[in-house]
Amino acid sequence: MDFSWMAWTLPTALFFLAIALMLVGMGVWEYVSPGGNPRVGVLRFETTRGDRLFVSLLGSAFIHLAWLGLVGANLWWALALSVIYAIAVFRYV
Amino acid sequence: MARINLEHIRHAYGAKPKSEADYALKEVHHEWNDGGAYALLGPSGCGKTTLLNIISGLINPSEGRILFDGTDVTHLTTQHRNIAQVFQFPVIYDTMTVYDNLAFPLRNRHVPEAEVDRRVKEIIEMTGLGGWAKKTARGLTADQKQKISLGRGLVRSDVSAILFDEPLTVIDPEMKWVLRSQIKRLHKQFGFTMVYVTHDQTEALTFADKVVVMYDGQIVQIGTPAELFERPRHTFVGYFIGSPGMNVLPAEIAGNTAAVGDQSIALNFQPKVNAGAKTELGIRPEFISLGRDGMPVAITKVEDIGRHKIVRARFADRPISIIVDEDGEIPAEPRVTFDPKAINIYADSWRVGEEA
Amino acid sequence: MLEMKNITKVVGGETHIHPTDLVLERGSLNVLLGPTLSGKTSLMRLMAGLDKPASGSLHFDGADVTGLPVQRRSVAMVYQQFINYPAMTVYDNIASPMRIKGADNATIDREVRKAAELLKLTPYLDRTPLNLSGGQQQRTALARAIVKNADLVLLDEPLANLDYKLREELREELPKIFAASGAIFVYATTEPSEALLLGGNTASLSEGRITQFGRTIDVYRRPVDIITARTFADPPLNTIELVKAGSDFTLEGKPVLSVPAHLAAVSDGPCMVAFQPHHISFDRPEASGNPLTVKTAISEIAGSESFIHVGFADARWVMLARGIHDIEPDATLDVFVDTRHLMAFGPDGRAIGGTA
Amino acid sequence: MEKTWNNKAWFMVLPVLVLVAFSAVIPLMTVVNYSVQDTFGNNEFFWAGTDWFMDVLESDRFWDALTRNLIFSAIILAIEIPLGIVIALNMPKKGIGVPICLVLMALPLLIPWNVVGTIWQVFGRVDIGLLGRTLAALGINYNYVQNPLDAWVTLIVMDVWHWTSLVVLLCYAGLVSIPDAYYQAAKIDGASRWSVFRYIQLPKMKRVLLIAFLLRFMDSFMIYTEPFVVTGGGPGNSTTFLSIDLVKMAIGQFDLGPAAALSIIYFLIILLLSWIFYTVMTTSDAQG
Repeated sequence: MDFSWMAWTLPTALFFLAIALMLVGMGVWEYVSPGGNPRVGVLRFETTRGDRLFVSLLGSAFIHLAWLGLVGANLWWALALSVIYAIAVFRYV
Repeated sequence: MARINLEHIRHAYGAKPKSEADYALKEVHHEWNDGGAYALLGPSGCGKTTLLNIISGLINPSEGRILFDGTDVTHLTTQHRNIAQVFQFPVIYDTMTVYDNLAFPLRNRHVPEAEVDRRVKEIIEMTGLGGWAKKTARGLTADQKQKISLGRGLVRSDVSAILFDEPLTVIDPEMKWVLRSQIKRLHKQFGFTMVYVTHDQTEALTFADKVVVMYDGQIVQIGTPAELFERPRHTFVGYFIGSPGMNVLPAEIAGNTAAVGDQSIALNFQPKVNAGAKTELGIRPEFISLGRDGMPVAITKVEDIGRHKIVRARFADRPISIIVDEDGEIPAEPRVTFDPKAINIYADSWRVGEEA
Repeated sequence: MLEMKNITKVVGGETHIHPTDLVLERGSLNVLLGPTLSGKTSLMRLMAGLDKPASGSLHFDGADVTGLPVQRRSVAMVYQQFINYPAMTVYDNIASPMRIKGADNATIDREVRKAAELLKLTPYLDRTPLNLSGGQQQRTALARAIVKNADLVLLDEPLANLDYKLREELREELPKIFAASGAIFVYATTEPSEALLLGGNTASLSEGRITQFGRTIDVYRRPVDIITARTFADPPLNTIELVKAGSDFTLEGKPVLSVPAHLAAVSDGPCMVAFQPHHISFDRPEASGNPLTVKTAISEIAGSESFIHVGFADARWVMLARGIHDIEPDATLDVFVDTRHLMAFGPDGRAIGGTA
Repeated sequence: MEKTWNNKAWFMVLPVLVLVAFSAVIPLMTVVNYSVQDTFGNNEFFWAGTDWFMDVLESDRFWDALTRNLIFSAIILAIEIPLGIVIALNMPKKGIGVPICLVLMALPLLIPWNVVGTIWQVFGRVDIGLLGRTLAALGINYNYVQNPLDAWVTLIVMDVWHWTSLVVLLCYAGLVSIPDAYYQAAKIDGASRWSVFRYIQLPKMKRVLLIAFLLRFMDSFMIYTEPFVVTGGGPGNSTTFLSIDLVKMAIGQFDLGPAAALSIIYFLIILLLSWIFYTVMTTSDAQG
């Protein structure tokens, strides 16, 4: 099949590969310890680790957008900030 | 607090009642004493809730008048009748704290805040809700919620009457005991006129000074718990009150003996019975003694319910129930005797007295 | 035979059912007795397969059915609310589970009429449920569960929404229906008296644990711990903390009750002594000694008997006395406890000593 | 512990997964790919990095459209929620009025979006529309093609006409679930009409109001068809919302890169809103 119309680039391919790997990782995690480890965190409602991953990713997207809009094109700092944010989400939410 | 007069009240839900059967509530004419505790007892559909709603003003009776302390309130709205009501399912304002719930009826009537505080604190003390005053009412258990409903009635010192509409339906058995005796204690303490609707005979009998037994839209008997138990005016009262209910056996009355099947039972009075009436003998399971003397019975089943046994038997080819003590013996060739003082005679379902 | 092996249920990190083992025989009637939220419904849902246990397994006649969805199990359920198809007649309602199975019309007709006869619904077969009384509606739901001919029939407080007298009648009929079918019946209730009337086996529940399982009357007479004893008492169980010293139970060094023979082996020291409300009376029972002087709080008259709330030292007791006793509050009375039925519990709440 | 409840269930889900992959995932990937490149057609792509995102975020055009969206949603909510409550409170609770009211309320909801747009487009026209002619006859200078304010008013009135019913129906469902005993108790407690609303009706409607609020916010934030049909984003850019701007950019100007970047930003905003909606719904469910 021809996927050239999708105009793939290496960075976007890596990006989607990273997302796919995360999903596979979550699947393996779920298989090893099922149930999703639900708990009630700082947001005061029940979240599973899937919810926490989603909140991390969505939050990271907005962190990157905010960085682009307010600071500039160097996104490595935004990435670092996102990682810290994601760790915080997985710990406290 | 008030005396309640029900004057020739009738009610039909339809617009134009044609016959007696169209009335959900047939004629009621009674005076209820100031400070009395009344229970309206009967099966569902007997008109007890209709009567309660007429007293509270939620329904306007089709006919008749209702007086509080001699004042006609028939056309007054619920608000103006000054009554309190506790419903089957606890009604609480669940966004308010327990304290605000109790203060609500007073604040609506613009009572000064100092007085509100005094009254509410008193009620919180009385109902044992102390620890909850500042919390929202949402997280409470059913019995605590029902206490708030009750408290909202008691908080107003000027209510004419407190009405209860099957208030213990959603309460666990053990809490029922606690709540009921609490209501009763409050009644003794404050002397409110209380009207309590229920289908549960234990609740009715233990709560009320006077029980009003209703059946098919009419009041069949008003009496003290003891009267209802010992001298039911109607076979329905005998059946409805007591667990199991009264044994009602078809009987031929001749002078002062009653013949049930081939057994003849001596009565200690001579009933006044019109010719042609359907005559029956009523005796409660508690007043039949099972032993080695008396009339023969055939036992079909013994139910051990802990504090006593219910013996189901056939007597003169009719089913009867007998209550036997926890430690009571059941003989191999059982015979029964009826306590003569506890025998009632019924003609066309209504109790008959002695020949004049 | 239904076997629950080490079953638990956890919802959102909160344990609703603690590890439970339970074996129910075919043709048995099993009552789940416990207050609201004690886990009765949770346990039933696990048995039915509506919920998946967090751990443990469920076996039916030896086969593991833990993962089997409810549609493929042979289960019928009756709820507290009367659940029928409103647009169908009673006949079609009862016939519906058989139609789903694809039975032929002759079989359906035979089974429906049999069930209707058993539950006294024959005159109402052509009506729709909305035109029936609550008792008839619940009978229809019961009939539907019966014709389904399921191996497991679950009844979740089926009589809770019915009138007292209707409840009494259905309670009497139910054991007969159970006896006629070879299924396992499970019946949840909050009321001790209902468990006693139904007989069979009882599992008493408290906070998601089965505290005791056995023949109903045995659980009532010989509770293994104070929680079971309290669950199984209506009116509430009377308790008092006493110290056993030789042949007496003492309070602050003074003898209160003599130690009956069945508790003679209990070692000296503090324990919780308990007895049922009908084991305290005004009459001196054959076996017991000295009277206790109590202070009355309130008395409730229930026809043939009276509930008298009394205080002894710090304990609050209910006395169930034969006959009518209208006693003023704050009176002092001499009463006797029938020590032959005394129960004793250790500091951990477990029953100690033998039982009568 | 039993791992899977029923393994066959996974095969049932497979067609859905394939469908989602084709309808959502692959287009989304393509959009992401486009957003970081520049193209002049002929399938020639040049790496542009995050330039398009920077462009969009720094352009007034984007912020103006977003602001319009937010203002539009705010006005819609400020009108439809209170109006919906008031209508629901005044609807009959029993009798034959109930089905009549319910059907009348449901009618606008059954009309397709573009038809609603067309109806109002014609209705408001000054030359042949009933509304336009009537207003003109009353001496009111109304023309939604020329006057931005008139265009906004038309869009808002149209949305209110179309969607207030939804709020009404949701609120009504909340109101009829209140047992009679609550009203009776309030009467006995001497509560005023306002107290009944504040302490009984509003708490019982809280959940459905939340649903109504979030639904209307999301819907109005994503509005496209109606302004496209009625005003086409004009006059000027006065009713150019994000969705309309996106289409102008991608189809009108063929700026695929910036359009892709804008759609990702738009997508993220809507994803966030949906997540909030979903979370609020499920957690308030759990609290009963």
